[in-house]
Amino acid sequence: MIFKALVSACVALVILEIIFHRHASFPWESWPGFYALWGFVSLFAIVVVGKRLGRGLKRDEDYYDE
Amino acid sequence: MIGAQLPALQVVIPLLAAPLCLLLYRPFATWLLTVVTSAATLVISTLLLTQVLDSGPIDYTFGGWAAPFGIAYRIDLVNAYVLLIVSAISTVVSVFARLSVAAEIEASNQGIFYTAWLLCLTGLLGIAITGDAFNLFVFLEISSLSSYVLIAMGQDRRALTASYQYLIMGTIGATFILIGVGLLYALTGTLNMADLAERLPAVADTRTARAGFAFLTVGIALKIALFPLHLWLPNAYAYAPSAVSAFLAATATKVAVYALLRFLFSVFGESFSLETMPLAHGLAVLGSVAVLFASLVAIFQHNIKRMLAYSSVAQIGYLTLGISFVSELGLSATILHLFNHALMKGALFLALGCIAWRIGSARLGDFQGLGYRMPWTMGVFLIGGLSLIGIPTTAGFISKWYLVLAALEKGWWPVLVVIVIGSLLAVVYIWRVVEIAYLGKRLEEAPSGEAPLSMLLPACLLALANIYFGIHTELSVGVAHEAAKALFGGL
Amino acid sequence: MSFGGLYNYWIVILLMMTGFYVVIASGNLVKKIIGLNLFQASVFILYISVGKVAGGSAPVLQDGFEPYSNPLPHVLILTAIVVGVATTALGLALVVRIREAYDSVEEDEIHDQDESL
Amino acid sequence: MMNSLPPGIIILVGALALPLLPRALRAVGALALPIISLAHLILLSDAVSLEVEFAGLSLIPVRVDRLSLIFGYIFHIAAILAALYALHVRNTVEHVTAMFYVGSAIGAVFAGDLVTLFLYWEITALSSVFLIFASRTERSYRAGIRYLIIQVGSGVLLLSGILMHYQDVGSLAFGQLIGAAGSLGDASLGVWLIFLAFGIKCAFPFLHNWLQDAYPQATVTGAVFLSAFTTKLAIYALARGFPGTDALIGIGVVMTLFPIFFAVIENDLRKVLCYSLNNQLGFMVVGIGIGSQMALNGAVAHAFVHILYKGLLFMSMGAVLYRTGTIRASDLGGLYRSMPWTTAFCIVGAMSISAFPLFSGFVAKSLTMSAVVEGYYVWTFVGLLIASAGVMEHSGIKIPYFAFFGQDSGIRCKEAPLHMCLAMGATAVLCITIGWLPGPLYALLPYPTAYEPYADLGHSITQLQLLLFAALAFAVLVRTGLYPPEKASITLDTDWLYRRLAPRWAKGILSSLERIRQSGVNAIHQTGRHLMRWVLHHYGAEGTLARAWPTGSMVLWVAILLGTSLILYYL
Repeated sequence: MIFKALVSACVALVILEIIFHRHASFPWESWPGFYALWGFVSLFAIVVVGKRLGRGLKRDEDYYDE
Repeated sequence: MIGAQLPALQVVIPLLAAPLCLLLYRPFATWLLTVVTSAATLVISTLLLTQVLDSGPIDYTFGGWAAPFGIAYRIDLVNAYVLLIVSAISTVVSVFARLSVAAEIEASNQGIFYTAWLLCLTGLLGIAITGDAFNLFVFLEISSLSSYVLIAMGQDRRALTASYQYLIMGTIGATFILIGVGLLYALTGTLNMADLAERLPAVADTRTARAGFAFLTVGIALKIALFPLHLWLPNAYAYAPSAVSAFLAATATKVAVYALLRFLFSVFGESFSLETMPLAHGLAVLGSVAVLFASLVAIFQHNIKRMLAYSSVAQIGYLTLGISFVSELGLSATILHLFNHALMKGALFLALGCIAWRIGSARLGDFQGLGYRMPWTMGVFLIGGLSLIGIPTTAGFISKWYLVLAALEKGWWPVLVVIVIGSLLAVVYIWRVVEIAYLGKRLEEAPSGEAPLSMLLPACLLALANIYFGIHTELSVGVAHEAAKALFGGL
Repeated sequence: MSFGGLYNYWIVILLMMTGFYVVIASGNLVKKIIGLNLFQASVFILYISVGKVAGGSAPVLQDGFEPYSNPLPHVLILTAIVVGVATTALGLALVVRIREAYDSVEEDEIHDQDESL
Repeated sequence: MMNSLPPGIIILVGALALPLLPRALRAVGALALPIISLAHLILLSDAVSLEVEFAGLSLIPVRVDRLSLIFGYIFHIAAILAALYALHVRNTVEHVTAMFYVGSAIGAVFAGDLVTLFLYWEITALSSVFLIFASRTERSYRAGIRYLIIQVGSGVLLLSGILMHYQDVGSLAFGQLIGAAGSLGDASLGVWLIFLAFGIKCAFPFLHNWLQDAYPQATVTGAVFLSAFTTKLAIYALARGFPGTDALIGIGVVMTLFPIFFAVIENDLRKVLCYSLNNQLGFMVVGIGIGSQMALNGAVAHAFVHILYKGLLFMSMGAVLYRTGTIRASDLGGLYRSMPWTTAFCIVGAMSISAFPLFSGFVAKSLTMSAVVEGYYVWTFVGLLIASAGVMEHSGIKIPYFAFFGQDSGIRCKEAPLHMCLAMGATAVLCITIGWLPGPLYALLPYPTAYEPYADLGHSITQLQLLLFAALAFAVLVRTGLYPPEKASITLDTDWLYRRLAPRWAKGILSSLERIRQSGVNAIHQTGRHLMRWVLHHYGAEGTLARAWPTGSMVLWVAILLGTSLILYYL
C-alpha cells in the first residue's frame, strides 16, 4: 500500500514538473525527469558502494576491546 | 622609630623566637609561638614591601658601620617580594602544621621541630634580605641545617637517608658558594654586594673571577635543584613531614633562585654572567631538559608527594628558562613564577597533608574515590593541579603566559614547544590523580571525611589565592615587572 | 711569583679533590662525612691564605707594623668553621639514626634494603 | 550594569550555583539558566562590545554583531530545549557540566579576541567530556579520554596558532584571518595552525573521527547537548575567520560525501546521526568556502536549523535508547506502535534534515545551493546533489525506518516521558514553522537577503522528485533484498589508526627500543667495567664509580657540572 502510494506520488511529481518548469541554471536541469533519475540512481549507488565498503570495514562489536 | 628597624626585626624576631621555642618546649606553646612569629614576619615584610613601593630601596646598616665594612641589608623590590612569599607561606603553613605535626611527630620532638622551623624561617628570610655575600652564606647554612633536621623528622626511615643525602649535597653546594665568595673577595676586597657590583667589572676578565662565577653558579644550582643536580630533592620532599614538604617546596628553592638572580644580575651584571659567560644557553638547555625529564618522571610516580617533588624540579626548569631569555619579560616571568609556584605547590602539598592526616598515605592507589570521600581537600588539590598545568584563570596560567611571551619575543621556538609539552605532561600526571580520585572505585570501608578546619582552611586559602592571582594580576605581575626592571638596572 | 710560591693553593686543590673523591667513592656514610670535612677544610685554608700577606704582621694598629695581614677572612672563616662543625655533628647524628633504622652505615646496603621494600 | 555582563556568564556562574539547589530542583535550575540568559541577550543592545586591558593585552571579551547574535540565539534555544529534555536527569555533575558547556560555547561566539576564544574553547572541551563520562561505562570512559585528548589537542594547536599570529600581526582581535584572496597558501603558519584547530573541531575529513567515536557513547541527554554546540562553534569560528577560503569548498564537498557511505552500513543509530552530522557540516563548510554574502547566509542559516533538527533526531533516538536500552538498528524495529509521538517527531526531524519543502532544512539548504549556482561551481553542485540523496538515505529514511518501522523487533515499551515529548514537540514545531515562514530566520542572518525559497515552484517540485525517487529506490532495494541487512557490528574508520595501528606500532617500536636500550646499556656496562677495572686496577676494588651509589652519583654530577662550567667559562 505504502509502496503504491509512493510510486503514484512519484508519477504525479513528474507530471507536475512538466507543468511547473524549474528555473534552470545548469543545462542538465531542464532535462525532463533529471532530478527524479538523479535521486533514484544516487541512492542506489550509495547503498551499493556502502555495501561494498562494509565488506572491508565491518568488524565484530568488541573488536577494539580485545 | 620602629619603622626604621624593620629590616633587622625581620630576621631578629624569628632568630630570637627559636631559642625561646626550645625553652617553652610544650607542643601547643611552641606551635603558637611559631604562628605568631611567622605572622609578625609577614606583617613586617608587608610593611617593607609597601615602603619599598612607596619610596624606593631601603638601606640598613648594622651597628652603625657604613656599608662596605659592616653588614648591610638592602631591600629593593625583588627581596621585598621574596620576603613576602616566604613569610606568607610560613604563616599559612604553620597554622596548618599543628594537627599535621601532632599526627606525624612524637610530642617530645615537637618543640625541636618548631625550633628548627623558626631557624629555617630565619635563614630563608636572611638570605633574601641581606646585602652581604658572606652573610648570605651564613643564612644559607642556617636554613639548610635546620631543614635537614626538619626533613629527618619524617615518619618513614627513608626520611633519614633523604636528609643525609640532602646534607651532603647541601653542604657541597654551600661550600661552593663559600669558595665563590672567597674568590670574589680575594679579587675585590669587599663582601658587600653593591660594592662587589661596582668593583667587579674592572677585574671581570680574570680567571679568578671566572672560577668564582663557576663555583657560585654551580653551588646555587645545587641549592635550587637544577637538573641534573636535583637528585636530592625528590626524596627529601617525599619523606619529610607533610607540613615541611609544603613549607620547603614553596619557599626553599624559591629563595635559592632569588640568590641566583641576585648574583647573576646584581653582583656580576647580566652582560657578564649571561652574555660573556655562556650561561644563558646552559640554563636554557638544562631548564628545558628539566621540564621534559622531570615531568616525564613525575608521570610514573606512585607516591604523589614524590610526583609533586619531580614536578617541582620541572617548575624550576621553567624558572631557569625565564632567566635564560636575558630579557626583562623573561625575568619578570621568572619572578612571577616564584610567587605563583609557591602558591600552587603550597596548596598541593597542604592538600596532601590533609589527605595524609585522614588516610595516612600519599600513595596513588589509596586515592580511590577520594573526590567523594574528601571533596574539599580534593577540590584544593584540583585547583592546585589546574594551576600547575596552567589553565587560564589560575595563577599558573599567568606565569606560563609571560614565559611564552618571553620565548616568543626571543623567537626561541623550541623552548616554546618545551613549555607546551611540559604543560601537557602536567595534564597527564594531574589527570592520573583526578582519575583515581573522581572516577575510581568508591571504597566503602575506606576512611572518609574532611581534615579538621585548621588544616583545611589554610589549604583552601592557598587554593583561592591561586584563583585570585589568576584573575587579579596587579599585585603579582606589577611587582614582578618592577622587580625585573630593578634587577636589569643593577643594584 | 713562581709555581711553587703558590704551593698553599695547590694544597687547597689537592685537599679539595681528595675530599671530593672520598665523598664520591666511599660507600660508608661516616667516611663520606670525613670526606666532606676534608673538602671544607680546604676552603678554610683557601680563605686563610687569601688573608695572609707575605711578611705582614698581626693586624695591630701601631707604628712600624706595616703591612699587616687582613684579619677579615680569618674572622669569616671562624664562622665557616662553626658551620662546618655543626654540619658534621648533624651529619653524624643522622648516621647514628640511620644505623638504628637500617643496622648498617653502608650506602649500598641501605639502598638494597629500601629497594626490597 | 546588565549590559556589561558578557553573554554566557550567567549560565557559567549559575552552573556553579546549581549544586546549592535541592537535588530535585537542579534540573529545573539548569532549564532556568539558559532562559534567563536568553532574556539578558535579547535585552543587550545591538552592537555592544567590551574592551579590557588584561596582563598588558587589549582584549575584547564581548563583541556583539549579527554573526555572533544569531549563533547566540540558537545556542540558547538549543540549550533550553536540551535542558527541558534532560529534566529527568538526577546526576548533578551532568547538569553542571552541561551548563558549563553551554555557557562557554555561548561565551565563545561572543568572544572578540582570540585569547578569550581560546579560553572558552578549552572550557567547552573540558566540560563536554563529562557528558560522555556520565554514561559510566568502560567504553564511554575510553572514548571520552580519546575525545578529550583530541579536543585539548585542538586547543593547543589553537593557542600555538594564536601566539604565532599575535607575533606576526601584533593584534589578538578575532576577525577575518585569511587574506582577501582566500588562499591558504599565502597564510602564515600561525593562521594555518588556527585553521587546523578549527578544522579538528569542525570534523574535517580525516580529522573527523572523534565525533563518531565519542558522541554515541554519551548519555541520552548528553548527546543532545553535544550535537548542538562543539561543531557549530567551529562553524561559527570558520565563518568569522575564514570566509571565502577556497580550500574549504573542496573540504566541504568531501565532508558531505564520505560520511554517507559509512552511514549506510553503520548499525548504531546514534552513530549514523553522527555521520549525518558530519555530512551536514560539509554543506556549511562549502557555504563558508564560497564566501559570498548569500553563501555565508546559507551556512549560518543551515547551522541554525541544523541545530534544531539534529537535536530533534538525537532526542528521538535518545528516547528510544532511554526506553528500550539499545540503539542498534539490528535490535530495533516496529516501535511506532509503542512510541507514536516519538515516531512522529522523528519523522519531522527526518523530513527537515532531508530538506523537504515546507520543512526547515529546505529553506536553509536552498540558500547554499543558490550560492553554489550563483558562483557556477559545477562539480560542487554535483557533489552536493549526491550528498542530498545521501542525507535522504541515512537520516531521512534509515533512522525512522529501522527504529520505528521495518521488521518488528517485538519490543513493546512505554512512550517517551512527558518532558521529552514536550522538548521534541517544541523542536518539531520550530522546524515546521521555520519551513513555512522563513522570514524571521532570514531577518536574523548576518547579511540582508531578499531570497524567497518558494518563489520558484519548480524548485520545490524537483526537490521533492529527488527525495521521493530516492525513497523509491530505497523501497525497491529493500523489497528486492539488495539492501544490506543490519547486523551487530562496528565499522572501522580513521579511529582504527590510533586505536589499533598506532598502539600496535608503538608496542613494536617500544619493544625494539627496549632491545636497543638493553644492548646499549649492556655495551656501556661492558666498556665501563673494562675501563674501571683498568683505572682502578691498583686499588684492587672493582669499579667504584660504576656502582651507582645515590649520594656518590649526585656528587659526581656536581663535579661534572663544575668542571664543564669552568672549562666553558675559561674558553
